[in-house]
Amino acid sequence: MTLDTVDNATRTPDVELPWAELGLKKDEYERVVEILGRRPTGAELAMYSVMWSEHCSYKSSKVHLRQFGEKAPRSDALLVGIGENAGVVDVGQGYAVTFKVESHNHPSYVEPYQGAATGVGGIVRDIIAMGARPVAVVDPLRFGAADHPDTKRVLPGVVAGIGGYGNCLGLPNIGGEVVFDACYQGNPLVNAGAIGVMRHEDIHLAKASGAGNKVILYGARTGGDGIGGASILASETFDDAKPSKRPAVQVGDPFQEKLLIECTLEAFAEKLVVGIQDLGAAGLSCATSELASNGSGGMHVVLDDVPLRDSTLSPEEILMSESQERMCAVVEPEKVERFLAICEKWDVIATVIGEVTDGDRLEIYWHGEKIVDVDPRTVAHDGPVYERPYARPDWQDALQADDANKLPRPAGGDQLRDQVLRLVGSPNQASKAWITSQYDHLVQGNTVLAQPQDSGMIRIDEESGLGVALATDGNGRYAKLDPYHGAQLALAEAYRNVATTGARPLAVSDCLNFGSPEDPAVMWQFAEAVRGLADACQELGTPVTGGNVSLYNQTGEAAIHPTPVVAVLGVIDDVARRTPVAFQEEGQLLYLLGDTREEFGGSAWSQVVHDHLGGLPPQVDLERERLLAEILIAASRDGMADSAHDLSDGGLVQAVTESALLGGKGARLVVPDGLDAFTFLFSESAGRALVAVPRSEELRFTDMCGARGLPATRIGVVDGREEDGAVVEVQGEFSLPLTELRTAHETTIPAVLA
Amino acid sequence: MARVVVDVMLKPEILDPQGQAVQRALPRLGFEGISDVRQGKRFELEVDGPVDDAALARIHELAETFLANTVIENFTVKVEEEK
Amino acid sequence: MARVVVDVMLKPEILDPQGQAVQRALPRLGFEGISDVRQGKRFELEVDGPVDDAALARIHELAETFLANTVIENFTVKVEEEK
Amino acid sequence: MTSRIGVVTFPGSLDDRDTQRAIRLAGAEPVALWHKDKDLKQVDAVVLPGGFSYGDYLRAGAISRFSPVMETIIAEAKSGLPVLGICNGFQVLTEAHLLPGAMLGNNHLHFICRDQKLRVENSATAWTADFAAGQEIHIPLKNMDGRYVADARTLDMLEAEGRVVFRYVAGADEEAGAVPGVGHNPNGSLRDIAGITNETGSVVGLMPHPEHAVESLVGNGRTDGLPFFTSILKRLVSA
Ligand SMILES: Nc1ncnc2c1ncn2[C@@H]1O[C@H](COP(=O)(O)OP(=O)(O)O)[C@@H](O)[C@H]1O
Ligand SMILES: [Mg+2]
Repeated sequence: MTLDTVDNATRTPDVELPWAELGLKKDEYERVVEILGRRPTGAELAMYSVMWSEHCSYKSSKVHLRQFGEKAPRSDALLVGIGENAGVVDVGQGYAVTFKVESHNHPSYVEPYQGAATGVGGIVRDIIAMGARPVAVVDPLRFGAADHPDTKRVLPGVVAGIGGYGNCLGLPNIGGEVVFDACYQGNPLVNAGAIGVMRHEDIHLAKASGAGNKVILYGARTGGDGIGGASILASETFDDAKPSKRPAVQVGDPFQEKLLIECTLEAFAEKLVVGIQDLGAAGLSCATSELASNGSGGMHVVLDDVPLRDSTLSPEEILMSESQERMCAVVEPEKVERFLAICEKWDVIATVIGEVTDGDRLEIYWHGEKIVDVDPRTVAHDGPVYERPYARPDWQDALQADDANKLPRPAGGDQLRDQVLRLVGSPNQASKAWITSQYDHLVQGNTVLAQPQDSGMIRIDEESGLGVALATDGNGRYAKLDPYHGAQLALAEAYRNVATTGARPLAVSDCLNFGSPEDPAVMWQFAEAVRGLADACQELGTPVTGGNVSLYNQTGEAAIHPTPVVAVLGVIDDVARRTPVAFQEEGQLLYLLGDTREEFGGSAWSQVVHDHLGGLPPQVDLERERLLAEILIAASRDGMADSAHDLSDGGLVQAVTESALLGGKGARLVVPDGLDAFTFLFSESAGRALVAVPRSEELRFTDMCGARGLPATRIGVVDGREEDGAVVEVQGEFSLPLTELRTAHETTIPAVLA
Repeated sequence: MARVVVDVMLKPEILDPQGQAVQRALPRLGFEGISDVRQGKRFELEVDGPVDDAALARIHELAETFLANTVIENFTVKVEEEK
Repeated sequence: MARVVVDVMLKPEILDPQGQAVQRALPRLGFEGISDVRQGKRFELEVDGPVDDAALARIHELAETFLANTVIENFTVKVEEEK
Repeated sequence: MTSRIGVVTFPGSLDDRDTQRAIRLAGAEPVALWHKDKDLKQVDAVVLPGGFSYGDYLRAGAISRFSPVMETIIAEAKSGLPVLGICNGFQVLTEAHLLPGAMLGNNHLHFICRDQKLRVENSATAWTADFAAGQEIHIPLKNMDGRYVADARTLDMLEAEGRVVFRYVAGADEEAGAVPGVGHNPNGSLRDIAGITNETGSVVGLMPHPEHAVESLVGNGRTDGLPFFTSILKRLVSA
């Protein structure tokens, strides 16, 4: 086998390379040739092909994502914005917080446990790469229909994988979502998010500066993981004797990652690191080209020094390997010894594989020969950008015209009662305790709120009580009906969830899960969702700090519902003031904040009772969301609300049920004037919350709402304890014992998965 | 009644964190000279009736579709001697 | 180099929920006629040098003190044929 | 000078910091111990914290048990050093044969994290003197391998000698079905055993996590776990 060196490539311009097999288009390959002024070497081709893939280059989405920057609201809180591993937000008292959500959808379908586990591993490395100690994870999930046999295969594995990895890392899982819908059959969505905390001065960026600084690869050895493409290069073009089948799925080693976290944080604490990058998709190709292109100089790498798990790997494969649990640090020469000592302390393998150079080239050597000589910017940043055609699908009008408000409604108390039970016991609305009890939400000892609260909340300073809150939301049904407003509703809901617990929303991350960008209808959904989200972030004053795009979530012609998942991060000055979901005390007054309209398009009710999806999603009023949030935060801060729950899918009755069951206390409700019982209970109008107000605070609370112009309607009272036979009663309509509600709400998921 | 054993091992190219952890612990325990450890699963199936080719074929299918995930694992099926 | 295999199984009197879960799933998958399933661990050790009696004795000790917990598990040690 | 209580950090320990915090809240001085050091830094007692040391690979606790620090701890424990093993620490103690029996995977095969009700069966150990015998407490439980097993003779012996320190009992949480399909015994432990002690009551191991029940704002929101740490503190101060 001849090594395809740079010299060789220059000498043999006519050698055919398998660019198509590596996923490059003809014009993309020609661009590479043009950039280099010669044909690429095999190693160069490997690098360009992975880095220019959809996954790494965002080539279909880039033109749209720009809006997040262009429309970014001015925010003093934003310390690091889009483009880094994760955004960083100032939360006061010298603390900064970084958070991000990513997808690991396809691998989780192929190998649910490992796919989901390595998803958690990847997002956590993004957080440590910013210099932060990870403090919590969240996991927004979507599966096919609850009763589909494949869901029984995928869901338990995904949940066990997320738990298996996160629990072992010692990261409390504080929230997420579980949604079932036939549209995700064959395309489950496994999104994982993480939050990290650091001091301002500890922020680290992925860049390699300072000629002579060493590039250190540390963590797991490099194996043949996830390099299906590169093996084509290795086997078919250059060496037929090699095993051509390399695994597409990686196995995670959470123990190794835990060591990686500890030794990275120790190196940060001793200020040993100039720049740092995690190795995720595209492995070393990505880490070296991004570090080099974000820094001021070039980089010289000796690939022979990479510790291998499999000695038969070719240089192309080493560059493309997606072996997990690896990081790359840039360290000044005099600090290398100390850095290596820390790695040794933690039993982490660390190797100097190169150094930062004066020039502006990324040069990679193998067996003493130069096999890569590129401008790293062309690899990392100058990937192709597509203006994919998009068009509002022709079925959109018909879908919206199929008005859910016209569906037959329950007549009388008995039917209402029956539909309430069906709703709260439906897979999407049922308790997810079977799932979330497999996650450690307590580890690190700072979890103030975790599932099933409206948002997770972590104390970050024991002295002052400073804390952060995080909620993730997304409603693919709303987004299918109207992607622009659906994305805004996802943001509004996460924003509301954060505020409901008493935290002030500060910033946004997102994970945009869509079908194929080559379908103009999907591309339209994507464009609309991004536009909607960017507009809404601008209006709410919460910048997007980063995110992730997952495309091609489709089987044949059938794409998933457009599913923008939005994470909102908030801050609370004193976590002792947080507001929980559970009813606390009997006799407290229940207030419904916001306006309730006849809005059933995309609702849980329309799905559960009529298996229907049509009409328009609830109206979006961001000004109202902001006002509601201010009221909820003030109520929490000033002790006016002992519990609060936002209203979202399932409407009021869902919120009352959850607050009642969590608190073990019943509620007596009265349908307010001007509303019918059905709309009161099931409407999904946005911008609403349920608040339990101590009687002594009622006047202060209603005065505040009145003065600010937020409708606040007294709808009932917390009444009775579960052990004494408490009920949820809607006066004049029906009464439901808590025990019956509990059975409906809590037995569904275990039964489905048994 | 006969016993059929299905051994499931991670494919050689797949990372085996458990086996690695075991191997790394060996020197500390005073065991040298073991250059690699892989850890897998062993299933012992008690089969009613004769283990003929048909039965073995079915167990093979069981291993392929359920006991192992062939994306990352290999397996072998063996009939164990009667005891 | 030779391969030594250590099989570790839970003692028969110890409940094996993993094996049971596999067994319970079998009818759903259309597999009848398997009356019991036990799940254990298989270790493949690559031994440098010859696998003589002394080496085997050491591996036996390794299994007894480390690879198996003899409070709950039994083990066997086998040399695998060279391939 | 107050008592010094060591908390060992193995690679993969997770609740070490939380345990140090609990020790501090109880008024003692936490001392970090490192698995590679044989030196116990003259501590008066040791806690082996929860977590996934060595990823729980092979068996939970099986690799940690051979660490240098454990060599000293095993020797010292045999001559009376008080040791508390929480969750993974309990697993290490059984693997090290400082406590009898073994820990296996939960019978439902899932990780479980929930608030757990326990009955204190023995309030005479070094770590439980501040409880009343028969007292019922709520302590968070979170583990994958929490199923305590031993042969019948060992179990009978433990019962006869009063060495079962904690038992799982039914609480509101599981009656309410928070983890459906799992009854009051969260992992299939024989005889509902949640924790045991050695012959002298100096070494105690349990699966639930008292260090996550020491503050009203976090953990399970209770302080039922504090007496573990005040018990040992009193014992050490009066000794
Ligand atoms: N996969 C999951 N992991 C962790 N928490 C989850 C998961 N799924 C749902 N939850 C939690 O359950 C609770 C209810 O979820 P959901 O109904 O989606 O909340 P909301 O409607 O308030 O956004 C929330 O606290 C949420 O964080
Ligand atoms: Mg909510």
